[in-house]
Amino acid sequence: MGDNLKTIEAENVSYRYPDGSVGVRDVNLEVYSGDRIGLIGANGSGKSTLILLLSGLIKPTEGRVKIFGKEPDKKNVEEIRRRIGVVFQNPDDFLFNPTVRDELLYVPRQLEWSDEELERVLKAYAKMFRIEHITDKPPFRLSGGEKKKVEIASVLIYNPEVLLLDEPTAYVDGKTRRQIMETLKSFDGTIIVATHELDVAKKLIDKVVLLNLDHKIEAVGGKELLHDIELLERVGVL
Amino acid sequence: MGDNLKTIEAENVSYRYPDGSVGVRDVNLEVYSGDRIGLIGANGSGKSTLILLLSGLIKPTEGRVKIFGKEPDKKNVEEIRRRIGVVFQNPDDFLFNPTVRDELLYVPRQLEWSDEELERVLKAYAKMFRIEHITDKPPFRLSGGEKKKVEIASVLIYNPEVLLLDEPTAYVDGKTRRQIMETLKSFDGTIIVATHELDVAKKLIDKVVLLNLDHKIEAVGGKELLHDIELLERVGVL
Amino acid sequence: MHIPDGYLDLPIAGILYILSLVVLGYSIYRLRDEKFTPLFGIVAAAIFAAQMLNWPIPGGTSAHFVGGALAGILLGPYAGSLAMAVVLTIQCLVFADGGITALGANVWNMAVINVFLGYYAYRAFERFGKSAASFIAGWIGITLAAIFAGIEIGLSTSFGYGLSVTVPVMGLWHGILGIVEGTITAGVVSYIASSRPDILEEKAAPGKTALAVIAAMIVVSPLFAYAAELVGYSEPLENAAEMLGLSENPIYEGLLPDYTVPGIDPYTGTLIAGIVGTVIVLALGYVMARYARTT
Amino acid sequence: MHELLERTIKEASDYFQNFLIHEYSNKSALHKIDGRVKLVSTVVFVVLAVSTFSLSKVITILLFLLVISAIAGLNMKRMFERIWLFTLFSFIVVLPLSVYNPLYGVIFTLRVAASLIAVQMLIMTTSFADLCSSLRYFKVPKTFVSALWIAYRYAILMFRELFAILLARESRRVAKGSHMDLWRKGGEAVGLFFLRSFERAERVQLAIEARGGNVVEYRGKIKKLDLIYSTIVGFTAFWWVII
Ligand SMILES: Nc1ncnc2c1ncn2[C@@H]1O[C@H](COP(=O)(O)OP(=O)(O)OP(=O)(O)O)[C@@H](O)[C@H]1O
Ligand SMILES: Nc1ncnc2c1ncn2[C@@H]1O[C@H](COP(=O)(O)OP(=O)(O)OP(=O)(O)O)[C@@H](O)[C@H]1O
Ligand SMILES: [Mg+2]
Ligand SMILES: [Mg+2]
Repeated sequence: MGDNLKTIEAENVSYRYPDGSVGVRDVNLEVYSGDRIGLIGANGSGKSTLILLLSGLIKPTEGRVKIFGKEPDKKNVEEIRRRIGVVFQNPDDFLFNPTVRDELLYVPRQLEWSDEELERVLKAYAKMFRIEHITDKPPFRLSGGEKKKVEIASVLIYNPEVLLLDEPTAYVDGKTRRQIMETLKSFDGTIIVATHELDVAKKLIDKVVLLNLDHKIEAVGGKELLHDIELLERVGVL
Repeated sequence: MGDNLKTIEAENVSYRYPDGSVGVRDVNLEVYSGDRIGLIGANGSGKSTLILLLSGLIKPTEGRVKIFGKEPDKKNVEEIRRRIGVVFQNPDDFLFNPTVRDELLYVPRQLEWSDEELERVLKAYAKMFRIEHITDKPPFRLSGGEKKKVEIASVLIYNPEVLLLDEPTAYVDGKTRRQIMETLKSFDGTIIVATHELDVAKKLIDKVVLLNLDHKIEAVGGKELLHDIELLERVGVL
Repeated sequence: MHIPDGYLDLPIAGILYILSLVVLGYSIYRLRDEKFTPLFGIVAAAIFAAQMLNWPIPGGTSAHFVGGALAGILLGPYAGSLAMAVVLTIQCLVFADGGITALGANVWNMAVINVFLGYYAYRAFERFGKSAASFIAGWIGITLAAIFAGIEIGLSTSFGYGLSVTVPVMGLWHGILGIVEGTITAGVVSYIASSRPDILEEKAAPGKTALAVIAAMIVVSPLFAYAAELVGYSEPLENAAEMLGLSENPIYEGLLPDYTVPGIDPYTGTLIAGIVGTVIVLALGYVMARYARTT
Repeated sequence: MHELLERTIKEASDYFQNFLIHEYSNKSALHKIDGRVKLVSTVVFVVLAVSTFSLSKVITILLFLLVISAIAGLNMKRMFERIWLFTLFSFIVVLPLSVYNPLYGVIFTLRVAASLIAVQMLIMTTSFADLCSSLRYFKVPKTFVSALWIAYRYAILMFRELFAILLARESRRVAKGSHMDLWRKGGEAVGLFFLRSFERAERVQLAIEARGGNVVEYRGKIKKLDLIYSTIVGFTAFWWVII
């Protein structure tokens, strides 16, 4: 594949949190446009950290991350934000607007969509995630799963090219899970998803990045890795 | 069964949040000692609210909840807390101690267990949940799944008679999930668990309380309810 | 220490608005390229929360933790004064704590005097240890801010007490409360120094000229307030009304010819005017409420 | 004592977190009026209220404000709940003077009450986001408005965190603690709370950045309803002048 199709590239990336804990260690990864990658690993292996690194929201303490061929800086940050959507693991860290409506329209308003357009997408996504009845509530007054739904909806709504999803199906009910899976399957951009639900992963992805308890990449491969019980047990996933 | 075996009893319980949103409506429920109840319902149906009500942590706005035969009040509140363990849906709402060690030992210290005893249980539970390496970290600096593990461990550690668990298996990896399931299966008290993972529920419970989108109880019954696809679809669970 | 609406004469309130805007404007100018850190938000939020505990003091306004010095120490004088100004604005617009017309004065006392003074007191005494320095900063900041608040309300004729009451009352109470303020300031600063020392790194200080100007403004602000009081001694709106000759020749005489009917005294006239006005407002309000329902 | 303290803080944090988010179960006519119009009207009302000591003018403004609020459908009981404290407080503050000059005490207190009502009419009907965008419209610098926005958001976050912590403590309080604990652990708990909120705020900041940073801008036009309201405000000012 040509270099121009590389969406995100991590070179020898390590990240240490301010208190000295290691988030990830020595990660090398190339993400090509159209990839559907599953980040799999035990608790604390570094999936969420890696998602934040790949989105350019935090800077590696060692190595570098290139997004769309460039290291993120002040000049291209807006473009990156427009093209990459990130769903955080914990919706409480993510939702900050006064109402669900404002939450959903946060990015579309910045993109200066017309009022009719705003109304239209708001309606469509609220309907899709069955949150019409709570659009006037403040997000922190919602149930756990409602928060997650709002979070996912407010990223999908502006249709980014690359989706970085951290546990998109945790806390949500079966019906919503099916809805999310369908939406993601018909999404035609790049997807990187961190999840513990292997059946979700199996349905969605075509490439697996397996992190081990040393915060390093243990293996990269196709879906068949998810059937390698011995390997999965070794890294603490099963 | 005799009245003396009723662990928790809800009579016409409704709860409205301060902003006027309905949490649950008209709930009547009897929990007997040794029951294993699954609270099943779509997002926003009221499972978490019901858990808080049944634990006596919030007071119903209508109706009443009796725990161990009495309405919770100042005199018996410590005893109730001692005998009922609550795992919150969101571990961030649960963890407040300076370190994981303090978190785990929060209740045992209040119970004035001996120092050796404290060391012993700390070690045992840290090992069981594979969190030995993080016992000195502040809980708010953990990964999502690590938080959930610490949360569950700090409730199990003091061995309450009744466990109220809100989504105990969300965010945790496969290995931990197995560990949790085993521990809960061999637990010999009363369990009430709210979950979206029907396979978890099927393995663990013997009674189902199904909440609908009107925040009312739609059905109470045995495990077979979880196979009633038509019913589950109607309440938005599938 | 928040001055509510109705305590200050408008000219004084006005002059303090201008003074505050100058300093705040300069702070914002200095901060123009900087991003707000979460620290800014959390310090502002924490001070906001801590200020909610307050109690009234007769002869003055109210007493509570202010936190201006703390904001100055943690954020530097510019971001610190902005944080305090923001807190005061939220309190005014969300809790009705501190008046809208008095906002300028409140910003002047708590976001300028308290922050800049607290910050420099801290810097000046830092070599004696962080705790001691922040205690002094907290104490002196709140006490002086309170004295200035006392001067402002004391000069105002709307507020029945004179300077001889307001200044000692405000100064004394806050001098005592300042001990608590100082202790808390010292406690927070030393906790942060031990757990996240990076937060306490040297903050950009104003240039010498800017500092001298701000200091001079603080010193002469009571004179400005005094001058403003002299100029606009009686109330401007009433002046305007008088100038238009309205008071001597009320318009409602024309609107309400009945008023001139002999035998009805001025009080009854006013009463009738009040009733008529209320009826008109009622009618207009009714139209509004009806119309609102249709939209 | 320490339990009482904890309970009080818990109730307070719950109260503030609810208070800060303006929720409108029943919307009044004033809710529909443009934030900018309401902001200007509030200033007009307050200035009218505090720039006179004429009893008839003060009563006029007070009466008009009450009439407008009531007919617009504001919850008058809640309004009263929100203003009585500061009103009483002002009354107490000037009480020593009122002994010699009762009329002064009455007028002073009524002026304060009228200003408080005027401000409450704004607060009870306008969301904070609306206020911010109105301030932007009046050319208040962006830096200041973003700072307002951030402080407000984090204040909610902190009260929420505080409430969660206290509920969690309650869920595991199995013995009555000692008073000494409060002093030994109290300071540490406050510091920890600060740190935890701060790090949470850092993560929320990432979320804000992930979606393009801070924005507070105004959109929306003045509607006919706003003109009707402006007329009412204008009329109030007019009557205040002539009475
Ligand atoms: N703090 C709150 N303030 C106001 N309303 C709330 C609050 N928490 C929850 N609610 C509302 O109460 C209802 C029940 O919420 P609850 O959290 O009990 O649902 P749940 O069944 O646990 O959902 P989930 O599966 O998403 O966790 C929902 O409609 C929700 O929007
Ligand atoms: N804010 C933080 N400060 C310090 N260390 C942290 C912080 N967040 C995470 N860590 C540590 O970094 C490591 C990686 O955490 P990360 O959240 O990336 O794991 P994860 O793979 O997403 O786990 P999970 O499946 O539980 O979500 C863990 O060891 C964790 O303890
Ligand atoms: Mg994670
Ligand atoms: Mg829930």
